[in-house]
Amino acid sequence: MSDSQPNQITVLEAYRQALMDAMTDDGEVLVLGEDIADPEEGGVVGITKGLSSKFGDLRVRTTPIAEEAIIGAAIGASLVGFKPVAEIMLMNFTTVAMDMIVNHAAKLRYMSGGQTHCPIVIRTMTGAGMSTGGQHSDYYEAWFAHTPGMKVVCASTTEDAYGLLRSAIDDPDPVLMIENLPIYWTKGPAPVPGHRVPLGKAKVVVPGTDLTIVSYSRTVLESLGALQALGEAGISAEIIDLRTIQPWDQETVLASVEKTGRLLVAHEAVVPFGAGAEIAAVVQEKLFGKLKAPVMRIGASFNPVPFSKPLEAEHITDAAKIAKAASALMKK
Amino acid sequence: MSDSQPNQITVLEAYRQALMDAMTDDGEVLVLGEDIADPEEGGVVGITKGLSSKFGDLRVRTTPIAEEAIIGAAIGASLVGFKPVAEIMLMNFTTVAMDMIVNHAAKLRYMSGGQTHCPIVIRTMTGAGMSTGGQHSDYYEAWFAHTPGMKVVCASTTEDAYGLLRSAIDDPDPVLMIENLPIYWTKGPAPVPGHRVPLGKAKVVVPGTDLTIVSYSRTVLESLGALQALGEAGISAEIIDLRTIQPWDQETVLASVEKTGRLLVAHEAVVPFGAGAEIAAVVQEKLFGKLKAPVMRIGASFNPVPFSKPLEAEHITDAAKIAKAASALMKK
Amino acid sequence: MIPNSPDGATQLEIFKKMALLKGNDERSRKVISTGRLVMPYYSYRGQEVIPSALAVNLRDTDYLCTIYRGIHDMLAKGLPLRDLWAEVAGRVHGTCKGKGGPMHLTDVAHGVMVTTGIVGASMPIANGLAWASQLRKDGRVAVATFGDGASNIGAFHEALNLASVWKLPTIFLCQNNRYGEHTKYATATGAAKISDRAIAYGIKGIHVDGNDPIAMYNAAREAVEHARAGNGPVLIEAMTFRFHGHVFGDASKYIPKEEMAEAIANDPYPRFRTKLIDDCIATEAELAAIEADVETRLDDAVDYALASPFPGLEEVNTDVYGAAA
Amino acid sequence: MIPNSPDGATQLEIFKKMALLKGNDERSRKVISTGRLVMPYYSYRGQEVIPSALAVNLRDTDYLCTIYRGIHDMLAKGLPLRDLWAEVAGRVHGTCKGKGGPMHLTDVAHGVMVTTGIVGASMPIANGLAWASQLRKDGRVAVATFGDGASNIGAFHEALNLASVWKLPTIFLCQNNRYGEHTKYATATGAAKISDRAIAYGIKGIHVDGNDPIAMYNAAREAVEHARAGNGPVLIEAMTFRFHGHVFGDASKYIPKEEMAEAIANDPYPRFRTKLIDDCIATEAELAAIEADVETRLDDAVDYALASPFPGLEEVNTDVYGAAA
Ligand SMILES: Cc1ncc(C[n+]2csc(CCOP(=O)(O)OP(=O)(O)O)c2C)c(N)n1
Ligand SMILES: Cc1ncc(C[n+]2csc(CCOP(=O)(O)OP(=O)(O)O)c2C)c(N)n1
Ligand SMILES: [Mg+2]
Ligand SMILES: [Mg+2]
Repeated sequence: MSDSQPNQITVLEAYRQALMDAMTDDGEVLVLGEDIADPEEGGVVGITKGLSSKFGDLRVRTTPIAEEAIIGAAIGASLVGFKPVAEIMLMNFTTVAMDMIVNHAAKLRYMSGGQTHCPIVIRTMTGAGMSTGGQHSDYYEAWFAHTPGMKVVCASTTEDAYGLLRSAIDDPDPVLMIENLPIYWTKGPAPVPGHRVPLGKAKVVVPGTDLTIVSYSRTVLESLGALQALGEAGISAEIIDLRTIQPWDQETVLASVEKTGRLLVAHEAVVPFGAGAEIAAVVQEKLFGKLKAPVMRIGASFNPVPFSKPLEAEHITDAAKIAKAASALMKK
Repeated sequence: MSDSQPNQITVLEAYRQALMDAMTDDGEVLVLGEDIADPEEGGVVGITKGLSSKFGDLRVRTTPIAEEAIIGAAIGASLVGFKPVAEIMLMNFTTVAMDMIVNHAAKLRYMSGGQTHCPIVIRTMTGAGMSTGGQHSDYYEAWFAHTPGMKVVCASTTEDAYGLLRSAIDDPDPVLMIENLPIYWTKGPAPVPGHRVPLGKAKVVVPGTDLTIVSYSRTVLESLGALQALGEAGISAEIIDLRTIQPWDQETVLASVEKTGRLLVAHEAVVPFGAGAEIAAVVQEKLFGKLKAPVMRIGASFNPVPFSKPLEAEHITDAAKIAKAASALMKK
Repeated sequence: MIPNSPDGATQLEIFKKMALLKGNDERSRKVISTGRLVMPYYSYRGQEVIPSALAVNLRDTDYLCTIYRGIHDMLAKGLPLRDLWAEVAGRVHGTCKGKGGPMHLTDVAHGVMVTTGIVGASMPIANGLAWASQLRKDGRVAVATFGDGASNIGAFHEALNLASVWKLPTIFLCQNNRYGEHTKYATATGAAKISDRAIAYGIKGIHVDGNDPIAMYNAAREAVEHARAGNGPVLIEAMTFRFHGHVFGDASKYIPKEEMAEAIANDPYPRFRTKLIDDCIATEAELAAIEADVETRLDDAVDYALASPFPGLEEVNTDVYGAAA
Repeated sequence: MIPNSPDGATQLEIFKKMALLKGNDERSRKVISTGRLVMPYYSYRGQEVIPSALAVNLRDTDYLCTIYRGIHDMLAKGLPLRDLWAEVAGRVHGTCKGKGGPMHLTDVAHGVMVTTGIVGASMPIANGLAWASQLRKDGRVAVATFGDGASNIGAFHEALNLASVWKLPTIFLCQNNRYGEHTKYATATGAAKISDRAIAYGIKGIHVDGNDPIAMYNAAREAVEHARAGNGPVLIEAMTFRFHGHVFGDASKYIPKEEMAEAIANDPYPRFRTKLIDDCIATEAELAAIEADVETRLDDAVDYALASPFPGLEEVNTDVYGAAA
């Protein structure tokens, strides 16, 4: 498929290309995770296909089903100069490795007074919409963004998938890269080899004047999907892809909201205590008196992800719900 | 010590009394955790002292150091009618059991369509100030409050320690009870046996007119400690102890802020993506246009807890910093 | 091991369950491939003997904690076909009102207490159910099923050790189908035999051919009697194979052709079927009737499921919390 | 086991380390009880033989991941006294600028890579260091020390299994002091011997009297040679005892008086000291001189630490992130 259109590749291929190029450019980049080597078909969705054949099975290593051991091995190797990219197949499985991530990867630089640090990348996929039910599609970005020492990134395009992963691998600190599963097979321009997208920089995807919609990961595409309905309602929305959740780009968001006076934060995670709360809290503080309406948030309904298709659809933050929330915000 | 003053007991004794009374009143209440039985001295700080001698070593059970096994055992027994109170010694160790708590305890009611549920209580202690460094004193309440199916409570007095724990044990859902270690030995009135403090209800500890300070756990005591300085500055602060973080008492908080027009949220956890963000996000929405100043937040500095005494003191949210932040908020 | 084999009636019971399981798996893959249903489906075809030979040793009141690849375990335990199908179809008449789906079935009436999609998680929870039996002295056992790959995760270790020191009536049933997703046993597992890991906990360990109904029956019986008698937990490693890859759609390219061919040539279902006839336990006609009956019940269950309504949208955020006391 | 015992010089080396460790522990408890320093302190008194006999088999470049009860491990590995004391005093001249403290010391120069306060966490991380050695073919080994109680947590299982299938040069050194906090070995641990758990991973397991310097030396040497030669990981269970409770202030009421008395009667330090004299490896005067030297160095280190400044308050939120590339 990737060659059906010239210079078009899938998001999945962009991640693979980033790993390929990073391993080629830097012999200290390592990849580990469940099923990721070629004898295991290069991962359950094939993102790491070809890596072990090209770089050898010491640098690209399939692991047992043992997330604590996976992150522990990544941490240890990173302490002495390697740059491991560890795959935790699904975000719900990061729960098994929380001690290694939160108590160790995120803290060793600080607790050692800067003697050591953990330049690891943790790649994990998630996202509702595949009928996988309650334990396979949660978004926990808010947990990790609340953890000093961690960085958290999400891509919604082929170029950001490539550029953010390259920057995450370059970064001297632990970076959690949250990949949305349902959009792996969407296509976009093939990234320029070596291209980097700086961490901490948001992107204004569509400029607008009436309100700002800040989102990330798949929800950016849903926000874009809301544009037509909003346009028909005569609403000009500025769409911002946050791209990095920790540290997030306050400058770009504040500049936009100062201009529009209205902000809707949209993400796939449930709303209460979610990442949207931090953005709302900062914006209401920094732009106090300058807002035309309260900062509003939209996210998945506050429950585990249901299996039943109609319920799953009702649960997800989709274009229609975003359009509705944005219109409601305009009336405030 | 507990009898040095009539009807005065420590917070630690209040928790113990709650467990004693709950186990006496209900044969299905169980207690498990590391070192908790009497041969192991009833816990590292003695909260469960006396329970196993009184109720037997099948109902009060010391476990191996295995937090996943501890929460798993609590979940399993709860599915068939028991009410296990599981102790995870320190909050940082909940990271080992996140899968059991988040993917299972919090979700089984939903995923089973209501056929089963998990009436468990997870007691855990934490809190900076004891020179225990980076892995023994974090506050993660925001993670669990972001998890549908979970409830989260914190007490700052002997009566709330007793009453909230009794209510948590009665509750049909998994409740995380976060206990502050440094205040275990502070004293207060002995709770009335059987007393319950309803989950989801905040308490106005001190009424005031100029601004509202919402906090919980040890930070309530720090907020009270700020009162004198504030009074001297002619500032009348209303102090609210949130007591339950999930679900939190919007009604009480909104009524107070509507009155004062100013809100400072103070907690021990780090600020970014912390529980204060949710409170700020809701208040700025519900009271848009009615606030005299932006909702402000104060919490620990954004770093792991340092060991060195002066740094630890600098890190913590104490009375002086709260007073300073409240005064600054009055000038906004 | 108890040498003698179960009587004819019991063997026929085991076969009946195997026929139900096999028929249900074939029907499931058919219904998915024809697009009538969309669900993540983890075929257990080839593993039917294990839960069938176990279940005839269990009571309805015994507890089961199983996994995403666990529909065979549940059906053998007694989960009704209609409830199963309505659930995997996401309908309101499903055991979980359609909220759980194929990876999260629960059926308290038949002791199916938890179905988890998290590798290893069935084990710590089963201990809690076993603890409940121990407290109530009701003689129930709790069975946790899991795979070979799951024996490498921390939860396995913590659960077996706790069961040992608490002397819990937990039966840890490892269905070793030689692969964990795309990864071979030896690539992931340091132990020569998973049953050897019982030594690490000072508990009883049993290694058995999980494709041999007689051997599996005896192993299960020995384990259940051991646990029920209060002698503590048992780890069973039952050797088997899965014929249709990890999840529906997986072409199993990581499995050598010969290995797959040899496994299918040793399909335990026809082998046991022939044995029952050879041993004059049942006639070809009787077995054919059993299989025909399974098809009839499956027709009914699938029609029932597809005719059953979806849950109302208001169900999306109910069953999150109960009503506080 | 290699039967022959180390030469006199090596035995004296081991004793020197033991003297340093014992002196440091006694000084630490003194400094805390006299209120000169406030810190959570996990005495290792009684466990000095293990790291001392190990360390003489290690190189500076070998890696160590240890735990809250690990100051003996670090000193034996080469952590300088002044850096240690400045750190536990929370001063800027400490190895971690005072930010880590007694539970989180790091000293890269001597291979002290991680000190964790989380039970079990030393093991998965040591694997990563061992992986680095394997990649660089630099012949380094990674040692993870931990206690008996830690052998029951999931991280132990995951780490030993990974080390086995990856054939890593990791040495898992369990210091079995019979108690985990207030809990007896048998209350928490299902295995007859923790070293038996090596069977669960198909790796080499060694059970040794960790209070016998000769036996411990041979066990450590065998393990280090095995791992360095690329033969994979080793699990050592070294039997020992802690004399002063779990943490400073713990009166050890959960330990039967006789058990404590017997353990102290068998204090390995005086035993080894006498042996060295009896075997004419050193004279009383020489050993006394070693011990006197330790006291002098401790006087110096404590004074240095207490004279060293606290970190500036601006340090509170530095070292959280590095400078992005
Ligand atoms: C903690 C966790 N990690 C990874 C996964 C993804 N996953 C699902 S099934 C599976 C393989 C399990 O293999 P095995 O235990 O042998 O069971 P089988 O599927 O072969 O029956 C993996 C890795 C998961 N569900 N949970
Ligand atoms: C995951 C985790 N759970 C609980 C604790 C609390 N804790 C600290 S030390 C300890 C006992 C450890 O015993 P053992 O492994 O035998 O080591 P020892 O202290 O005896 O040297 C416990 C339970 C912890 N630090 N980490
Ligand atoms: Mg398998
Ligand atoms: Mg110990």
